[in-house]
Formats: sequence, structure tokens, C-alpha cells
Amino acid sequence: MIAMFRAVLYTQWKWSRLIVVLGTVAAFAIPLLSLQGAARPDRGALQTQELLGAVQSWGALYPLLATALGLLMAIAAWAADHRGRHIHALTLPIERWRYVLLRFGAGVVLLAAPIAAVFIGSSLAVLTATLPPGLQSYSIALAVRFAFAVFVAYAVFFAVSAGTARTAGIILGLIAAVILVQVVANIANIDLNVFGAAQTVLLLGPGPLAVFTGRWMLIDV
Amino acid sequence: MSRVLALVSAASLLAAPLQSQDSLVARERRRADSLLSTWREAQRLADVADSLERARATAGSDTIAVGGLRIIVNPSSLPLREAAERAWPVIDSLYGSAAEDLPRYPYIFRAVDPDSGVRRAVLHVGVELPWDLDLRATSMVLLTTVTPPDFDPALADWLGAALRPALRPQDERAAVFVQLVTAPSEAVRACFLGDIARCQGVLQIGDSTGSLERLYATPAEREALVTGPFGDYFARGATALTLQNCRQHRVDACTALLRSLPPGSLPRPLAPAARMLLVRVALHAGGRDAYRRLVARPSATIGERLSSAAGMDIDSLVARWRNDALAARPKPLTLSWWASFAAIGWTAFFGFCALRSSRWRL
Amino acid sequence: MSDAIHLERLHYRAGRNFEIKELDLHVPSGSIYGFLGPNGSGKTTTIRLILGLLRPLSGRITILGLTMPDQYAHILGRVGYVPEQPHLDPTLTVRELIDFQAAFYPRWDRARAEDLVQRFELDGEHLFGRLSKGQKAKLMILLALSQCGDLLVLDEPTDGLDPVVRRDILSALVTYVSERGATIFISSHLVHELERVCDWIAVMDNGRLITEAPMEKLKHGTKRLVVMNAPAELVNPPFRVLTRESANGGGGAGENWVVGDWEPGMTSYFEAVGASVRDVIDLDLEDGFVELLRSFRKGGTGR
Amino acid sequence: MFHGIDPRSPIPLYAQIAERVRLAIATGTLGSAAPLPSVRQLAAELRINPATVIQAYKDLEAQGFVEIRHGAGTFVRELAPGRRARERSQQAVALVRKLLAEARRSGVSLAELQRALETELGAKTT
Repeated sequence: MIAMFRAVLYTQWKWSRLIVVLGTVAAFAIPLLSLQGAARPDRGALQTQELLGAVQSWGALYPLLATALGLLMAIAAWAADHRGRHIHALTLPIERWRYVLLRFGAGVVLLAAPIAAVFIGSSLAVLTATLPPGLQSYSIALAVRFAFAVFVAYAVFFAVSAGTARTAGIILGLIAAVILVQVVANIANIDLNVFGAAQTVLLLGPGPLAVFTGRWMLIDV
Repeated sequence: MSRVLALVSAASLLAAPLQSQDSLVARERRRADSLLSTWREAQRLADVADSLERARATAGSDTIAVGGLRIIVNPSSLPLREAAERAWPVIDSLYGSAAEDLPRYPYIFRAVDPDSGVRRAVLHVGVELPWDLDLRATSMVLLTTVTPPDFDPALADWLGAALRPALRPQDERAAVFVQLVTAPSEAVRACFLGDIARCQGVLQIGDSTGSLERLYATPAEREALVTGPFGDYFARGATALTLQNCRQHRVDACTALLRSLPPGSLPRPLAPAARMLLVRVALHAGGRDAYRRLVARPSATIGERLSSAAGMDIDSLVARWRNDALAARPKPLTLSWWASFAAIGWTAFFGFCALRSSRWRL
Repeated sequence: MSDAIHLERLHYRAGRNFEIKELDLHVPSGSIYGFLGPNGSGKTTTIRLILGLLRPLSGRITILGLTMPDQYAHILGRVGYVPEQPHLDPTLTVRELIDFQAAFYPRWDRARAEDLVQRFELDGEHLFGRLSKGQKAKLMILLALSQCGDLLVLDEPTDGLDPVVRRDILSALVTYVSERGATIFISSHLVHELERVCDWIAVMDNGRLITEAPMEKLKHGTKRLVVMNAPAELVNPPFRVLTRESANGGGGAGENWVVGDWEPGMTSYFEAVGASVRDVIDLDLEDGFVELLRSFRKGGTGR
Repeated sequence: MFHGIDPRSPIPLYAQIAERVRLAIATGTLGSAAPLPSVRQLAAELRINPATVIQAYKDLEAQGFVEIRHGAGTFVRELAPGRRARERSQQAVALVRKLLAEARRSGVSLAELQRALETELGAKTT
């Protein structure tokens, strides 16, 4: 089982080398760039607000990077199989669920690099920067949130790209159905806010995207 | 004789205008008096109209009396009695002994059906409430619309808001903490770091002279102040040039501009919540009669009133306020545990979907 | 049940125009089993059914004694498969592909793989996508052989390859069989190749199995006869009449017959019915195959 | 020795192989106790089914030409001197028989065949 995982990991690494390296560099750079402002004590009391503003604006990059990593890694995972129309994978002597699990695990392992880079980057940034009084660093929390965002994104896109055109069709059908229901409800002016409900389910609450819409603040009060 | 006559006629000539002057003055005074009397008459009439309006509003509605609270409301399903029973202890703890005067300021409510389109007589006195409020909402209304007994204008000006029971004291203290950390003013930062004197300056409880130096000490702050909120105010007219200089970090230009502002329009470094917290700490420290002592001498300075209310000197009061604020660091808004479990759950779920949707055969 | 592959009443339909009905196939283990059939006769589909890549509507499939699709993982572990189109990832090098496959097969024989790499002169660092058609075929054969499986399923392995590559592949296959006594199931339409190597032949057309017989029986059982004044009707002849045409310009009642299941002694039957066999001409596998197909398509007897 | 094995001919492959071996023995290229190529080697070289080679060797053993020692391989047996001559004459008879069948099929009469033989043989002897 270990040999199989190592083999799958190697092929996954070969296909997604570029993504992982670029992702790691970006993940390492963002925290450092976000704390550049910290090194300007001449701004006196204004430094706190400016720093928080900078950290906030740089913070928006984390979910984007996480989504991009998840998407590209998922595509890399299934591109080869799609090209070969899955024949090679289906003739391997292991159960299908085990193969999919190996692919998924390989992606997760490779995605650990950018996640570690975020943690190291933010810890380094916090050490080197002199923070104004009263502000604290949350590098662990940030790294953990980034990790969850990456894994959720990877899982979502992995599921979609693993499927055949049929599953993609089903998902698109679902979305179209939701839109249709909403339009019909509006025409018949039934008081039904499907978009609102969908939005609360997905984004707020314990929905899949809740982890993306949280606070990506490396430095906070 | 003729010179005397001439003098007298000259004087009378001169006096004529003076006389007319006097008559002018007298006439002015008479007009002022009549204005004053008509004004008082109008005032009296307004009071009568108010009482008539009040009588009309309260006609036919029963009165609920709980503790010091008097609620005049038309009969409805609103749980006002239970709400009053829950609100009274909170109000009493805040105002202490002064709460006995509350009956003088009764609530006037009118329960209405929020959905009905029927036109209702406009009510100038009291508040319209939708009749389907639950207990919590009703008690919330009572707390937020209580009229603080004999709340003088000086205190209102300084506080910037009516003194009412805090619905979520912890959030208020956390907000003060955030202000102390993030406010863009050297004085506030010094206060945060422990300089009680600067805290008093920032809270503006001492004398208000020289406030510019005390509140916005460093050049960077002043420049930020001028180019920020007052940027377009100074951009027009004569001050445009000095604004330009101030932008080039010439601090004297910035200071001049700030000084040219009308008194009292200088923005306060701390939001009302900070001062509100100070008053609460004082009332809490002063015991039951604290509020009465606070509103007893409206002419004194805020600092003296607060220290008399709290029954301790102003420095230790401010120190206690600062400690309370610092102790209330807001809980960091990092990933809560249920969010992490949700994320793991969703990852597993989509992993499972991947399995179901992946191709089991050609 | 010594059959390596055992299909019973297999029924599969793909869309409306193609269907496999009532397919019974028995591949004795240890044999080299040729699977002949024109293009589009369902050879590849049958192979995919055997490997569990497709699920039949009904029928039992037993491979190496294990039922498909329940134990498909075990079966695939002991089966080497070479598809018609290369199914490997073009962005991996030869070395990586070998290492990848090695991780999945418990009985992977690294020495054999290295030896075959030398023999096939394959460059380990070459990307699979950049290999020539022949090299790709060799690599796939290499992977299939190195798994040391008990069954090799080859879908037109040497189709479109130059004779040199074909010769290497065939000799590697034959060596493997003689060393491990494995079963080989070759689907192809290169009749000469099968004739040389196989000891069992099955012929399939349009989703139905025409015949399945040992090579000798099939090859020597099919003869072309020149028959003089044969009676119109034959009463239960010991052989199977595939086609029957009057010889052109032979004068008189000369006819060319093609018969199946022919035994040498059957000319006596003709004397009994008053006809005479002027000549018995042997057919090689290709002619036999063509005749079989023609008679089958004209609605001749099934088996 | 085994070049020109034709899988397409009606004569089965094992028969052709056995024939070639007998011919080699008859002409002496395979001396007594000479080893025959192993099954695996011959099969790989001719790219034919090993079972065919085994059958050919078994036939030869049945006819007493070779001896299969398990594990060591197949070796030509010690032949009585007359045996090789008799084998050669059998080969000649088989050749003539094939010639006659061919002549009949192509409609050549016996007399013409005899005259052709004499001219060919005559040309050879002079």
C-alpha cells in the first residue's frame, strides 16, 4: 500500500510540480509582504491603523491562493486519467475507491508544502516586524484556516473533476434548477428567497465556504 | 442770560436726539418686553397643548406600574408587565436612588398592528410599538427608551449619548479596548501604555484649554487630521494654500489650520463608548447614590462630578476605567472549533462525492 | 475448470446498433488462444468485458477461477493487459512508468523488466509520448510481461508494426509462455501471426462467436472439394457444408464446395450418394477464415 | 536447419519440424548424441508455440530418432548404420511421390516425366 501511495505521489508531483512550487513561494511571500508596513515607527500612533489596513488588504489574497491551489491540484490529479479515458487506472489491480483515495491523499500531501510555507512565512514576518503595542499575531490560526480552505477547495474541485461529464452536468443542472425556482418564485411573487438561503447555507453558517469568508488577519487586536 | 438760553436750547437741541435716543431705547425695551410676554404666552399655550395631547394619547389606556417604571399603553398583547419586571432591576442598579424620580417620566406606548394599512392619528407624544413583540424585544425597548432622570445638558454634551443601561457591557468594554489600541493619536497610545494623566486629557474631563496639543501631539497626527476628515473643508478659499503646505509635512501650517477651527469642532480621539464606560465605572464604584451625586452639581467640571459620584479621586477612577478596558481584550475572531469541524466534514463529504462520481468502469 | 477465461451466455449491448448475445468462450489455461474477427466485430468489447472494464447485461465471467466483477482487483493483479490504443500517460518517462506499474503488482519481476528494456533497446529517460509506435507497443508488452501474470490479454498487440518489432514481441511472448506456462489471449486480424503461434482459434463476427476450435482441427477440418455430379440434397452429411458453387466453365456438374469438420475418410460418403470427389484442396487459416465468414454472413449454420 | 518453416502450409508445424530433424539426421549434419535446440530456444527463434516443438520432439522420440532426457534436453540417439541409408531412401521415395502428385495435377503424362528425368540425369552424369 505504501509503495502504491509513493508511486501515485510521484506521478502527482511530476504533474503538479510547478503549481506546488509557485504556491509555496506565494504562500511564503504574502505574510512577509503584509507586514512590510510594520517597520515604520515614524508614523507614530497612525501606524496601528495603517498596519491593520495593510494586513486586511493582503489578507484577501489567502482565500484566492487557497482556491487556486485546490483547483489546479485537482485538475492535475485527474488530467492524465481523463486523457487516457481512465483505462489505465481501471486496469490497475486495486479497488476503485482505494485508487481515488490514493489520488486524493497524494494531492493533500503535496498541498502541505504551501500550507507550511504560510505558517513559516507568517511566523518569520511576526518575528522580524516590531508590532505596535496592543496588537497580537495569529500565525497559527491563519495557517490552520488556510489549510482548511485549501483542503475544502481541493476536495470540491477534486470531486468535480473526478466525475464524468455526467456529474458535471448534474451539478450544472442543480444550479440551473435553483435559478429556475428563484425566477418562478419571483414571477409568481411567492415570498421565496432561494438565493438568500443558498448564500447563507454556503457562505455563512457551517457551509462549505464559511472557512473562506472568515477573518484572514495575521495581525489583530 | 442769552448764553445760558443758548446753552439750554443747544442742550435741548442736542438732547432732542438724546431724548429721541432715550425714547428710542425705551421703545426698544417696551418692544422687548412685549416680545417676552408673547413668548411666555406661547410657551404656556404649548404646555397646555402638550398636556391636552398627552391627555388625548393616554385617554382610555391603562397604566402599568412596576418599581419606578410607569407605562401608559393601550390594551394589547404586549408582555409589558413581565418586560418591566425584567427591566426594572437593571435600570435601578444603574440609576440607584435617583430611579425613584422615574415615575415623573412615564413611557407612552401605542400598540399597533404593523401590517394594517389603515391610517392612524399621528401621535406626537410616545412611541408606536408593533403588538407582536416578544418578551425579550419588549424589555429591550424599555431599557433603550428609559429617560435618564434630570440628565443635564453639560453631561449630555460631554457624554455624546443618553446614559442608559448597557445591553451588552462586555462588547462595550471590548470596543473601548479596540479604540485604545487603534486610535490614531499619540495621547491615546500613551494612555493605553499607562499614562493616566494623558488618559484624562483624552477623555476630556479636565479643563478644555490647549486641547489641540493634548489630543493631537505629533505632526503626523495633525497632518492626517487635516488632510483626512477636514481635507475638502480647507481645500476651498483662503486656507487652500496653507493646506498645500501642510501636505508637504509643514506642521506649523497644519497647526494653524486646526487652530482656525471653531471651538469644540475638533474631532474627539475616543468615541462615546469610552466616556460611557467611565461613567458606568464611576456609578458602579459610587454605590446607590452615585447617580444622584453625579447629576447634583451640573455647573461643576465633569472630572469633579465623576469623582464625587464615584466617591474616589479622579486618578484612581480613570486607572480603574483603564484596567477594566484593558481586561476586556476581545476574543480573537480566529477559526472557531465548529468551523474547523465543518471544514473537515465538508472535505470528507466532497471526497466521498469524488468517489461516487469517479468512473467505476468505462 | 481448467479454463483461464470462461464466458457463459454473455449478453452485452452498447447503444442500439451493437450487441453481443449468447457468447460462450472457453480459453484453456496454458494455451495461446487466437481471437480472430474483422474490425468492429466486438473483439475489443469482449476483451473489455473480460477485464471488467465493461459490465455485461447478463452472463457469467470467470477469469482464472475468479468471478468477475466481484474479485476484479485480484483478477487484474494476475492479468497483463495490452490495449489496442496506448493507455499510458505520455508525460511520464519509460523508467517512471515501469516504477509506477511495479508498485501495483505484487509479483513484479524487476529483473525481467530490466532484461526486456535491454532487449527492446528502450531508453529509460524517454518520454512515453515521444516513443515511436513500435516502442510504445514494446513498452506495453514489457509492462504486461513483467507483471508475471498467469494470463495475458493482448488487443492487436502487433497491429501496424514493422516486421522487426513484431518479431521481437512474438519471441518475447513465446519465451514468456514457455517459461511461465501462462495463457495468452491474442485478439488480432493478422491471420498469419496467429497461425504461427496459436494452438486455439476463435472466430467472431458482429458480436457472435462463429467457431471456437483447436488450430489443427480448424485448419485441417476446412477443405475445398471439387465434386462431380453431386445430388442437390445431402442427407445428414458427416461434415458441414459451408459454401457450394457450380464451378465456372468446368462443364457438366462440376461444383466447388467448401466444407468444415472434414475427416480424410469422408470421400466414401460421396461414392455412396453417387457423386465423386475429383480433388481435395487444403486451405490455410486465412482462406478458411474468409470462407467461414462468408458462409456465416450468408446465414449458414452457426457452428 | 529450420529456415523456411511455413505455418501456412497444410502440413502441421510439428510435422515440418520433425521432418527437418530427420533430414538433418539422415544427411549427417546431426551426428549421434548431438544435442537438439531446447524447446524454449527453438520456440522463441521460430516464434511458434512451445507445445508444437514439444509435440515434434515427442514424435521423433516415438520414431526412435531422439532421446528426451528430462532437465538435460533432447539428444540424437545412436543409430544403426543401415538406419541412416534407409531413412535417406525413404526421403527419396517421399520426394518422388510428391513429384508424381504434382505432375498429375498439372496434367503431365508419365512418359514425358520419364524423358525429362533422363535428360536431367543425363546432363548431370556426363
